[in-house]
Amino acid sequence: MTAPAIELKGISKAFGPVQANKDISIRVMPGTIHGIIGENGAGKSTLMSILYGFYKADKGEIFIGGTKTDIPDSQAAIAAGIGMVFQHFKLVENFTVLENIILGAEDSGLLRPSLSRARRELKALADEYELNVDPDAIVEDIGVGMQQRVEILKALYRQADILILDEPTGVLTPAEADHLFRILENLRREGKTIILITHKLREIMDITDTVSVMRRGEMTATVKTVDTSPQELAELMVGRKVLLRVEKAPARPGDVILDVQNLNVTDAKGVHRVKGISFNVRAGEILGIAGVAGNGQSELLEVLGGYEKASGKIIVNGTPIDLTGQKSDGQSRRRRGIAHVPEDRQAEGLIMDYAAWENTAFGYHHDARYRNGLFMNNAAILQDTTEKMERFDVRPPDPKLAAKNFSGGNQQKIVLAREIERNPDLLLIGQPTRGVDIGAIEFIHQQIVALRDQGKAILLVSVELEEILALSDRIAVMFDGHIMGERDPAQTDEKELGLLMAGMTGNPSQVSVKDIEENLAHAGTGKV
Amino acid sequence: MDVMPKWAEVILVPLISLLLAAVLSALVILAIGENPWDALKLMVDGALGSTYGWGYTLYYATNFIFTGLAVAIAFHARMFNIGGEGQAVLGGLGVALVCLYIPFPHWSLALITASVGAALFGAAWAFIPAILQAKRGSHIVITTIMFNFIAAALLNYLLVGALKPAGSMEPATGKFPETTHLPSFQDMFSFGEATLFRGAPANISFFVAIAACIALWALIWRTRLGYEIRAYGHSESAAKYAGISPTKIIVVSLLISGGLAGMMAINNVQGEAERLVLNAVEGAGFIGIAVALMGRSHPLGVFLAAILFGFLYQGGAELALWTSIPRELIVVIQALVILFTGALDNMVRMPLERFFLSRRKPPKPDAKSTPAVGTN
Amino acid sequence: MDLLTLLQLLDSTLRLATPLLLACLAGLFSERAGIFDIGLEGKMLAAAFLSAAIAAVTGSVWLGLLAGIFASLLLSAIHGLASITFRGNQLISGVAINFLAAGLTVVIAQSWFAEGGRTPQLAGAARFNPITLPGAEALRDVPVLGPIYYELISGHTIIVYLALLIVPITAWVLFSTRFGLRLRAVGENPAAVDTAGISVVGMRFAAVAICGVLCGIAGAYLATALQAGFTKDMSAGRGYIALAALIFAKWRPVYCLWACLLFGFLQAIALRSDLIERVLQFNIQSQLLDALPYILTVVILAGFVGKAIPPRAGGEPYVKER
Amino acid sequence: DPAIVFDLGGKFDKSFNESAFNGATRWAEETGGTFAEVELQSDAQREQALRRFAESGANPIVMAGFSFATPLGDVAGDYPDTKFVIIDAVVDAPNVQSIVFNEEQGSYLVGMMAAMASETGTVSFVGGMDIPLIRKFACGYAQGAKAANPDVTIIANMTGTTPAAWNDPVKGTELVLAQKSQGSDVVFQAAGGTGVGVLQAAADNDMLGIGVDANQNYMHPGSVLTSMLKRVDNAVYNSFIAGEAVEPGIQALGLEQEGVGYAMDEFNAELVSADMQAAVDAAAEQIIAGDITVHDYMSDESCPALSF
Ligand SMILES: Nc1ncnc2c1ncn2[C@@H]1O[C@H](COP(=O)(O)OP(=O)(O)OP(=O)(O)O)[C@@H](O)[C@H]1O
Ligand SMILES: Nc1ncnc2c1ncn2[C@@H]1O[C@H](COP(=O)(O)OP(=O)(O)OP(=O)(O)O)[C@@H](O)[C@H]1O
Ligand SMILES: [Mg+2]
Ligand SMILES: [Mg+2]
Repeated sequence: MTAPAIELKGISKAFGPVQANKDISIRVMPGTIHGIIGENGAGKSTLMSILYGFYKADKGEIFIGGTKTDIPDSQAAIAAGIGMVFQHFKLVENFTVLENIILGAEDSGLLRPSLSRARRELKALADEYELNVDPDAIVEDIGVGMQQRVEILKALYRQADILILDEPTGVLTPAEADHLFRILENLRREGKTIILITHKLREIMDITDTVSVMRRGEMTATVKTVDTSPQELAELMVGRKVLLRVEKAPARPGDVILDVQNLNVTDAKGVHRVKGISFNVRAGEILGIAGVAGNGQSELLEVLGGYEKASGKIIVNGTPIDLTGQKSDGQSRRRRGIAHVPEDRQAEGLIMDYAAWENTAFGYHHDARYRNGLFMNNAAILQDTTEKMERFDVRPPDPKLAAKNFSGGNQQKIVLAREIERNPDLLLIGQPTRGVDIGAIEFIHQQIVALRDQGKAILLVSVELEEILALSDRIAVMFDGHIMGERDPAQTDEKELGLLMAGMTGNPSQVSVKDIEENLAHAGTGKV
Repeated sequence: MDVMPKWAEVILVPLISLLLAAVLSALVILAIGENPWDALKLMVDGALGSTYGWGYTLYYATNFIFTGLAVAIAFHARMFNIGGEGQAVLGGLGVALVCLYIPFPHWSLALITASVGAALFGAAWAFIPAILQAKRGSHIVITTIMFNFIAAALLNYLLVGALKPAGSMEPATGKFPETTHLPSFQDMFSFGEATLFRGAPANISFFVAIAACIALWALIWRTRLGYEIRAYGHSESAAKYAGISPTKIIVVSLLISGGLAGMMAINNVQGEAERLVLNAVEGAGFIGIAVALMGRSHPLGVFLAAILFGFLYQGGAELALWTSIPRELIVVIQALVILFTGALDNMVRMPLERFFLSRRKPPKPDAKSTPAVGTN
Repeated sequence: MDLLTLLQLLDSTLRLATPLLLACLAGLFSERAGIFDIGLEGKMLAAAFLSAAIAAVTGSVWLGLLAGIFASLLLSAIHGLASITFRGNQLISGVAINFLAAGLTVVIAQSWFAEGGRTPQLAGAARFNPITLPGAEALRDVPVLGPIYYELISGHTIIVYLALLIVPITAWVLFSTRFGLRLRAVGENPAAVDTAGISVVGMRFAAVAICGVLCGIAGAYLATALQAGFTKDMSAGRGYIALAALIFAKWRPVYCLWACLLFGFLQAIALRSDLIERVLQFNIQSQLLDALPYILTVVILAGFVGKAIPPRAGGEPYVKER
Repeated sequence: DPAIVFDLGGKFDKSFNESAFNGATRWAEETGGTFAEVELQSDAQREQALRRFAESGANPIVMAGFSFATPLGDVAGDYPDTKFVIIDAVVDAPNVQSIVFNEEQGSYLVGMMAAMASETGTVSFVGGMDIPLIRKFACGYAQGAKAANPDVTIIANMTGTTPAAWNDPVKGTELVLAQKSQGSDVVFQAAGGTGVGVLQAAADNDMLGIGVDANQNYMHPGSVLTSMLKRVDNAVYNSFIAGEAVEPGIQALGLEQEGVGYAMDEFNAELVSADMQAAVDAAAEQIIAGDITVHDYMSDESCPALSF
């Protein structure tokens, strides 16, 4: 029997008080694709970063090709033939592709010979694996999909036999993801070993040979993919039976609450992010906005939330709002009945060092009921928080605990409680369930639907197509700052939406990956 | 979860850092051939052994309270105002103009007006760096350093020119009129025969400084503005989301900061020198950094740290007077305090965190977690 | 203004620009690697002191130079420890280093030499003396070029030529070598460097050490070439001006040269207010001239003269695990 | 015991303060007495130092430098039983003796020597901080130079306008180089610590320097033409000798009282010819006799021989 390409034994790792990995063991046979699946925060990235020498494990052993190998740093991992594409790319943004490729793998003290060799090899690799990139492009000028290619090429250039990909499809359109999977299959055929981290069950089922499931820092199971089902994997991930569908009645749309006309947004760097879009949201309906991250959805939310400037027209409840940033800001939007659950609760929705009660007033601290002349009415806020925490089942129900000490799901509940309880006319909600376990997802989805049923207008932005499909009453797809089209969720599918996400309309079967690639590269979508 | 209990973070870390600074300072004294213990005794005696010593200690402390608060409020907005020096210089200018050109019937009016003048001038000097930071992203640290130099040049220009009385050899304004002179501790606390604080420069500004501590505490922890400043300091992106204007916070917090730094001038310019001289600030703007760092940006902490530095200053002056230890030793101590409490605090914190982590009880079994299902 | 006066002015510019240039390039290495350094001033000062002290004691300026570099390296090590190892605040560390140098130099000088915080005057081999370049005397009388060669180009101390030489070397190291690539990368995205199998800590310490060496030379130049001994606070804000020049130069080596020459020129002209008056027919306040580098820096920082974008990871400690 | 407070340059500044220090040590050596001393490190310490000494019972308290005028004015009244001696400034109080020097007279003499020693016909002056006292030096120097050579060109520069100008040798050096490029070959400095750089630069550039306050001829033998002596040492010595009995009031020390003069010793013997010395000595006698009056800049803030 051949030795496993990788064997981890008893790996444990704590970040301060957080036990990210607990006594994890895993074996991956050469020439296979091994999936690792788990909730956000389960410890997948941590485990792989340990294998790649980025973090040092507190305990445990690593065997590569059957021999015990010490991997104190990434240098050692590279020497052992391991390459890793991180969830958040590790590229020097203002270097060229070529410079990024050779960084750390230079041949000699002088750059010139390394660069010319790398240029030659890059061409060979590109041809072999259909991984075309312009070697002289500056990394920050190319799209995320391209950047991911650079990361893969970096690993291949270092002659990796073992390739780790951490959630590679999060930034890709479905078609791009398909292309990536074809490349991975090619690599497997050549005998390379691949570890694929994802939390998308479908991807696991499609491509992996074996799959490991992680939950709360522990490895709960490793099974052959053919022997399992999505339902079973989901249960292993969460630890109990889960409902994968949202129950909801048909929408009864009312008046137009939000009317956006010819909206344009240019970001601080001068990049045109939102390009003349128009849409509306009615009372009692959920408009879902789908799209690959970085296609202008975030900017759209920021403008609606009142913290970016824009041009065009936004009409709420029949009255236009000022977009120049002069007369209207986040505060006045709130007074106009717009509530906003931001995409990133840790960076935006909460002050992590503030206690829960302080966070409950966040954004509403000028409200009359939280105010006491110049001062804040802390007693009133505390009281309010206690009630909200109870209604939303926030655990632990301690209003004086700092936000950073709540788990991801509970943090999101604090934000939701604050925004929903405002009884807004319009709720903006971005990535409502990112980093939240399935139990909490159910709860959050129910709250959103309940709000809709109270006749509120809801604008939902999510990169999770499943979530969009499950919640929305109408779906708009954004690509490169445009709205590619609107679809009725009952009459569309992921394939069609995926194509729109890549900026294309038409018959899915006639579009080639090459076209999609070109389109995306052209869009230069930038941010992850 | 917080690794360390709050008291450890707030008290233990700065205290150990301070201790390290003290040990190193003692080594320096030893290295130049003096006895650190004797030096300490001399310092304690000179700074705290008499009302005269206290009069100096509290005088210096008053300066440092103002500049320490100035740095602290900026720290709350995550701004590093190292321009306290220049702002205090300008504050002095404000005080001088008020005292020289407005006839006052009584010192109390002079104090109020001069405080406003000092705060306005100090704030004005912070305004340009603030607005450049807010609107154009120019790094506040660099611009405030530059403004320190520019302030020095400006004051120099005025004191050898327009503000210098004819025939005077010094670059200084003339004496302020009698009615602007503030009551010193000697005036305030001498009863009958007993003359306390004789000749010491501590004056009523000390109480203004205490009032400033209390006001700043209320501002930071009780008002909506303070809430916004702290929120911005913790997370700029979150502040933007909440509709808190970064421009407003940066500008307002630095105006307050500059104003506080400027207000130091009521102590040293109006209270002590009673005229404006070059270099009246004597580095107090920089001491403010050490004071704010040690005081963990809390007004009470700033107050205590300022007293400590007042002691170091007065004790150091006594050392310099009576031994061959140069006064620069104080600068060394100041540097070590900044180094250990500001830049090297992780050196203290990391082992402490490990200590507290190891002493923690094992976590209660998580209610949500269920036993692992099937391993291979 | 006649040629000779102009040459004298430029000559003085070159002398005064040299410490700025060395410190500026020192800052360049450090900041390109992501370590902001407002402690240039302190390092220069410490180096000035120890170089003068050792030169005075041994009579050898070269030993002095080594000692100066050593002193500066010591402070660099503290800065590295604080900002790299213990991930402290780089600005605060820099401030502390400046104070440490300002205090310690005087304390030690006083206890060592008892001359009021000064070192003894240096003479002869304890100083860097001007070198006359070959042919300078002979060519002296050739019109125009002769005086330029004799007055301006020849007759500086070796450090001046060294500083000028370090400019192209820096550019070459930064942009044409492996070390330079990694150094720039670590200032832009240390995680990229780390995952490429290069030690971030190692690279940053290397950069900080180079910074120390260059600051050491700058300080030694102050005390043993420009001056003949150490005096209290003799760096006189040059570290900050170098920092300003670095921003002005947008962290590029050749621009650093021009920026430092400009600031050196401003310093030189501030010494010759008579010339300004003669040429411009009106008087400029000397205080304004003194403040000009600082005002210029603010204007540049405000982005009115092209935006200066610092290395992206600059000022941030590289934190892998919270 | 008597006490002395030195100004910011410190007692080893090789000029003013050092001269004062020498006077005090001479007294200590001769009488076997002891004295308290302090070197100031900041402006704020002035008053503190005076009070500390007064409180500790020192008497008299001598302070070297005009910057003490204002603090002494504040302090003197609080300690009526203590005698204070201030050098270089006048403070009007019943327990204060003010000692001033006729620097213009000494400067006149070295100005003559400079003009006679110059081969280029251009001589120069580097002052420290631009204050009337230093202009007084420059003015006397210019008058002397003009007297020895009516065609002489005189260049005068001040280092700065703040106390920092007393301690800026770099600038001193650059000023000398600038003056050299304008033809000067003899430079007189009255610039405190800056002067160290001035003399150094003169020596480095084949010029002659002229020292100030103390005898600085030894600093660069063969390159320092002479030094304008200002006998601060004598002033301190005499005050210490007088002890508690120093007389309040103003004392002006000129050539006649040997308060000022020029220095001759083995270090400059070869630089000063017998003719030069004779001419200078003759001028000195005439000044003492009142045949020559040297204009004092501070009397009317103007100078007949030099425009600033
Ligand atoms: N550098 C770090 N410092 C401190 N804690 C960390 C660090 N990285 C991760 N953690 C914590 O460790 C736990 C596991 O994180 P990890 O990134 O491995 O999860 P993951 O399974 O990859 O999740 P995701 O699906 O969100 O990528 C989380 O609680 C996280 O907050
Ligand atoms: N970066 C971090 N630093 C400190 N503590 C953290 C960090 N990340 C997570 N934690 C702590 O770890 C615990 C688990 O956090 P995590 O977000 O992984 O929870 P979770 O298991 O995903 O729960 P939920 O289902 O509610 O999202 C929380 O109690 C939190 O306090
Ligand atoms: Mg992950
Ligand atoms: Mg979670």
